[in-house]
Amino acid sequence: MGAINTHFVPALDGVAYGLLLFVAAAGLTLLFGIGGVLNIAHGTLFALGGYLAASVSDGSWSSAFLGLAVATVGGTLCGGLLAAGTLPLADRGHLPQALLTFGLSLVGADVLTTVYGTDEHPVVIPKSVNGTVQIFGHVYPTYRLMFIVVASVLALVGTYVLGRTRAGALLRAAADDREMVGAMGYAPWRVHAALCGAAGALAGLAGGLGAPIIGPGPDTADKVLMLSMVVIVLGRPGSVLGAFGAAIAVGEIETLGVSISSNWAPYLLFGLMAVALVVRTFRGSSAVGAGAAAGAHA
Amino acid sequence: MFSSRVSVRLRAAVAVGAVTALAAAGCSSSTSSKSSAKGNAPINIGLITALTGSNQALGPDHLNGFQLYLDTHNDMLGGHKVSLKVGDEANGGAAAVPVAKKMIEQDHVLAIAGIVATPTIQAVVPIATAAGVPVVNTGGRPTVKDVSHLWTMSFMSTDPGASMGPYMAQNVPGSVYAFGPDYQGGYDQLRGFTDAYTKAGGKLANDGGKATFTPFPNTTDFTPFLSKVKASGAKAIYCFYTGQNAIDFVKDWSQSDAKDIPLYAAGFITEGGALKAEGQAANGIITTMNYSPDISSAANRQFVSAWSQKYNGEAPPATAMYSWDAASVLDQAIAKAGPNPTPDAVNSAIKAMGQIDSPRGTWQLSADTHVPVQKWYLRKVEMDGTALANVKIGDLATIGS
Amino acid sequence: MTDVSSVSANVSPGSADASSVSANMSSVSANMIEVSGLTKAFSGGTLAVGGLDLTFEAGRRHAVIGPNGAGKTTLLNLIAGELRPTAGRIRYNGRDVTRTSRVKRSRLGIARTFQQPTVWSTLSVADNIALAAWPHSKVRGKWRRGRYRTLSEYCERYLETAGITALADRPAGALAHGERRMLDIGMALAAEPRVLLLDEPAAGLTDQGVERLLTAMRALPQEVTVIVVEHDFAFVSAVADTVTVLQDGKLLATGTPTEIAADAAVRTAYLGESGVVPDAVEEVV
Amino acid sequence: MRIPAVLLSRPVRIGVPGAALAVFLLIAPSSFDGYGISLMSKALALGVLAVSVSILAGYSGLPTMGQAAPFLVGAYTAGVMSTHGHTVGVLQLLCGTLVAAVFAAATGLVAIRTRGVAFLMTTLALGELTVTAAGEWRSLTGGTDGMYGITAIQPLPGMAALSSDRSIYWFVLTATVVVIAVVWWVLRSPVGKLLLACRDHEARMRSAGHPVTRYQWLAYVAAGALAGFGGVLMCTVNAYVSPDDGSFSNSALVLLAVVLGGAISPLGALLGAGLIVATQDWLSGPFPGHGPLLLGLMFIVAVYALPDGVAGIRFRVPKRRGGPA
Repeated sequence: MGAINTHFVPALDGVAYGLLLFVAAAGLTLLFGIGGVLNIAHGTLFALGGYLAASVSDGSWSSAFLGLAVATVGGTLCGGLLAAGTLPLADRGHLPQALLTFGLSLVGADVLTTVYGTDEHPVVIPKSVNGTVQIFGHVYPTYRLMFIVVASVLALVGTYVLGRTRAGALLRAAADDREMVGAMGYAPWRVHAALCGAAGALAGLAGGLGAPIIGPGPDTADKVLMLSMVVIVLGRPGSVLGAFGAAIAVGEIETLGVSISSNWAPYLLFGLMAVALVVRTFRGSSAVGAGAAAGAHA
Repeated sequence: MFSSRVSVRLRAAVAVGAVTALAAAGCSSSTSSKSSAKGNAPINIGLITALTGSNQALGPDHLNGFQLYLDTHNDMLGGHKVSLKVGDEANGGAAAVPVAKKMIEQDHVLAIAGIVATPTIQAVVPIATAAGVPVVNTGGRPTVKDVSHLWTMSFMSTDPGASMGPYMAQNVPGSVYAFGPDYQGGYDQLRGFTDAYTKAGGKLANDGGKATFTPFPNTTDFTPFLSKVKASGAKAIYCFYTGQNAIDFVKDWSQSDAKDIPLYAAGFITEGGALKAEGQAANGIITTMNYSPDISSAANRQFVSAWSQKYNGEAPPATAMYSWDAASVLDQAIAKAGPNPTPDAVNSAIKAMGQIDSPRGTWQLSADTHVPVQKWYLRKVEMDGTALANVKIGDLATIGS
Repeated sequence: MTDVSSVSANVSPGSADASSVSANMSSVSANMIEVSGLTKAFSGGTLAVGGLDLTFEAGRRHAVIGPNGAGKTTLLNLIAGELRPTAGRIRYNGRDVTRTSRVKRSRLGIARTFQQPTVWSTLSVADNIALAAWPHSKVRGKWRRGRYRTLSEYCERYLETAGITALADRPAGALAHGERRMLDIGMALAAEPRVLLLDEPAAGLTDQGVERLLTAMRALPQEVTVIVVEHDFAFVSAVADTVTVLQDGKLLATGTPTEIAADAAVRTAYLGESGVVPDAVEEVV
Repeated sequence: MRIPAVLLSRPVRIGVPGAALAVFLLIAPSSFDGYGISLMSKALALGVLAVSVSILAGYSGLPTMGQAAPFLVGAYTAGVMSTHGHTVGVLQLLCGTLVAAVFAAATGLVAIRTRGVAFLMTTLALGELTVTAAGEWRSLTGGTDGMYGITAIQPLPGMAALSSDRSIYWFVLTATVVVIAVVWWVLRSPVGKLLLACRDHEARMRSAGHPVTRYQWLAYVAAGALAGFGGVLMCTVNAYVSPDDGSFSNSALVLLAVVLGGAISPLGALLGAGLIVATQDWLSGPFPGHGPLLLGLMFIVAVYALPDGVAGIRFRVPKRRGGPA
């Protein structure tokens, strides 16, 4: 009972943090898993969303929604820019695109600090969700609780769109065989642009939603990118459910794991990630016989 | 194998690019090496600060404080026009080595000011010392082997904790939970606190009686660390955090089980931009600092009014004041170093300097450690007019040796 | 991708009683490859090979035919060790190799070619052959330049056999499809295998190429066991002395080419009413 | 643009840039000041690291994001030796290389099991763990403040200590030339063909009977040893080591240097590293704080302007395989 009591808040917080990571990583996994673009500038888009949301927030609900809208639109526009930049590289594999987006992230970071300075920008969220609530005798931030709900809804919507709608089916088809989508009468550049735009929108929205937790500052882009990469690699690129599971796992490692073994806190994330990757490769290789393509895509 | 046509062009392009770039570096170095101080000729001063990387939130204040002094003194130090050479230490450490070498070898600076991160001090000071160039340091100060050319304007990393320890041992009715980031500066800060605190009879509430160190820079969520505080029965928290960590820690603390447990900290947790970002969450935090903008002295009024004039009426952070003092110390030292100041002469002049009149009050450099012997103040975050401010509520000890 | 319209050319009507030909034909030669209860199910539930019992005798030329999805390539992959079976055993020369890695199996003397000829594209044709021979050559210290040269010189015979001597210095990535096919075969020969697995070797070859392939196969030492998966029945008739027909991962019939061509069950299942293989959709690699 | 055939012959292709580089490396120090020379030394040390990445990413098809880890191990080995009075440069190079090789041999057992993006992320994780361990193991490494004021080395026993940037440069240059020559010689031997073949088609190598995993592990160990060599040089140049030397950004920048240099060219990797140092440390001098911006612009230009430099690295992603065939 004592242990449960001590670790209750970290465990709950792990869910909130995991969902934040899921929302943050969603755009990256979509673009990488389906579009084949490893977007190193993803964290920059997240930070941009955060800055935009912060700049219009004044504590009213209308400004909060306006902030989310502005963040999403900003993310979408940058996604479009990304689409234009990566389209000529579509036939050249992943590395040129990663290199380009790495360059863009460096340029983007410079632009953001030039515009917004090096201070973290606080987001003023509506009073009714700014406080704390009591859960089983523990104090917990209201916003994070609300975030759990909102992010769960987003996850469900995402799973539905990708799994049950025509657009989702098209995207999944694009992941398997891009030529086939072309054969179905959709210009590849339109699919690519739509993917980049959607990924940018997701990143911007995530930045706006997450800003009260991971406030937009000079470190935000790098941190979000690193954590999102961990999430999508552990969750297998392109898999919504996988990303969801991985995000919750990483969230719990960063909270519950830290709470249980704080001495090992600095090693937890990357240690477990390395173990998970290797174990999975072992399992994958025995199941598929280490075929020509490395690892199977479940 | 090596038979792609484009790779020929590529190879050639890269080769030509690299060669021209480096050759140009050589040319520019040979031209700029002519500059030397003659009469009241302009002098070069280097300033190293974090403009990118994990400390960039702290960097600009170091630059702005120094620049403000120059702005208000006709861009002159010791009667010479100053050309300020700014360099970026990035994440600190090895990245600053070429920056320092450039300042010394190419710009022939009289002194190097600034330096945010302690690894940068360890990397740069040996180089500067070998070249005889004084380093007037405005960030945290670790233990250094050879301090002959290192002059610290801020404090020894252990000082803030050492000033707060005895006070908390006396005034907190029970044990204290201590936090810090797991880098050397964090260890030093917390060591200063725990040594002084336990010596004064206090007891840490942490597991195992040792301060808790959070991974830096990767900790964004302090909730799991804070969840242990209440159960430990601590009556107060003491911590040292700066920049983004400070903001996250304060926000998480204010929304956790521990929110009713008073938060004491080294002053950086509510300095400048951090306080703005924390907002109401920071209200009531008690900090120790060797500066408060509401100190009433002529020097401070001049500094505060110059700062708030330039920066939309804001109160200056302590870091900017250290940098202002660095400029002021250099101003006096260069003036004493004669019409043709050399780095060595400037270093000797700093060494011979007595009492320094500063916005924080008068202080002087310790002969042993070259760190200020100065008074520490107890401050509390309160509403001051329309905005939150670090208001001085008392004096702590004078520290330094 | 392969057009197999020529398949039926040589199928001659034969006697109708061949359907009873069993897999356990009596023979003087040892069983080189023996699979029992071999099963391979892919994720998604497809049963590619289902409980196969087969014997490939030493020194014989076996052909495995069957409609698409019959499990032919999967069978080769299982024998070569590219895939692990879901159930069943594989014996090679009396030794159980079910769990032996493909590297080890290759070293034991099982070599193969691929449906899509795979080569090391940045290396020259000669280097491709030499590297294929490398693990099987007795030359020591091949990582040294001189020894490697010795190996390369020895390997010139395989360039010759495959008819690609003129291309020796070309990067393998620059070869045309047919040339690449011959290189793939040359690489398999260079391993000097005891069992040679050929996955549709004639696909995409010109008539001249097929001729070259036939010559190469006839030139193989008699003791080498060959298992060839092929659509082209003309080719099968020309090289194989035993033909095994698979359907839906199961054994349909085994016999001589003539017997198989005459088999009614085979004709319905595989050759179709018109005698043309329904091969509109090619399997994906 | 057509290039005359004579310019494409092998001696010209390798020889001209090589000769230009050699001439530059030999005569430049006489016109440079200490700063310029130390930048060149830094570029050489980083260049050795880049060559080690080129062995993995270019030759072996293993794009690594954690090669700064063995680099860091080498640098710390040199630092620890210096603080214990072992200041013979050649000895430090040997020990640093050896310790980094042992380190790579151990981490390689883990990393080499994965491929493509998983390899990238595993090496990244191993790199981050190494950096964390370097920061935490304070008794040996001095923690996050690093090891500082490292004593100047003497190249060989009995020789004078290297006291100037210039003498350090000649030591670093000599060491680099020797080690790059060895790497070049090995990669041009049949060993290089083995690695390239594994990169081209790993499955075919296995089918042909080559123990690919062992080759790649050996390549990983060799690359680790080489990175450690570079780390010792970096320690000599900076007289300072801290965990930040092993940071993710160092690994990433070096991978990009290799991409710029054309993936499977040691010379190109060296030049790529030179270009990065020139951009980051020298070109950004007049624009403090905008080094990353300049690097970013360089990468963007490089992607479009140097397509083949980029294409040399295989970057495989797990992809759904076809059903039963």
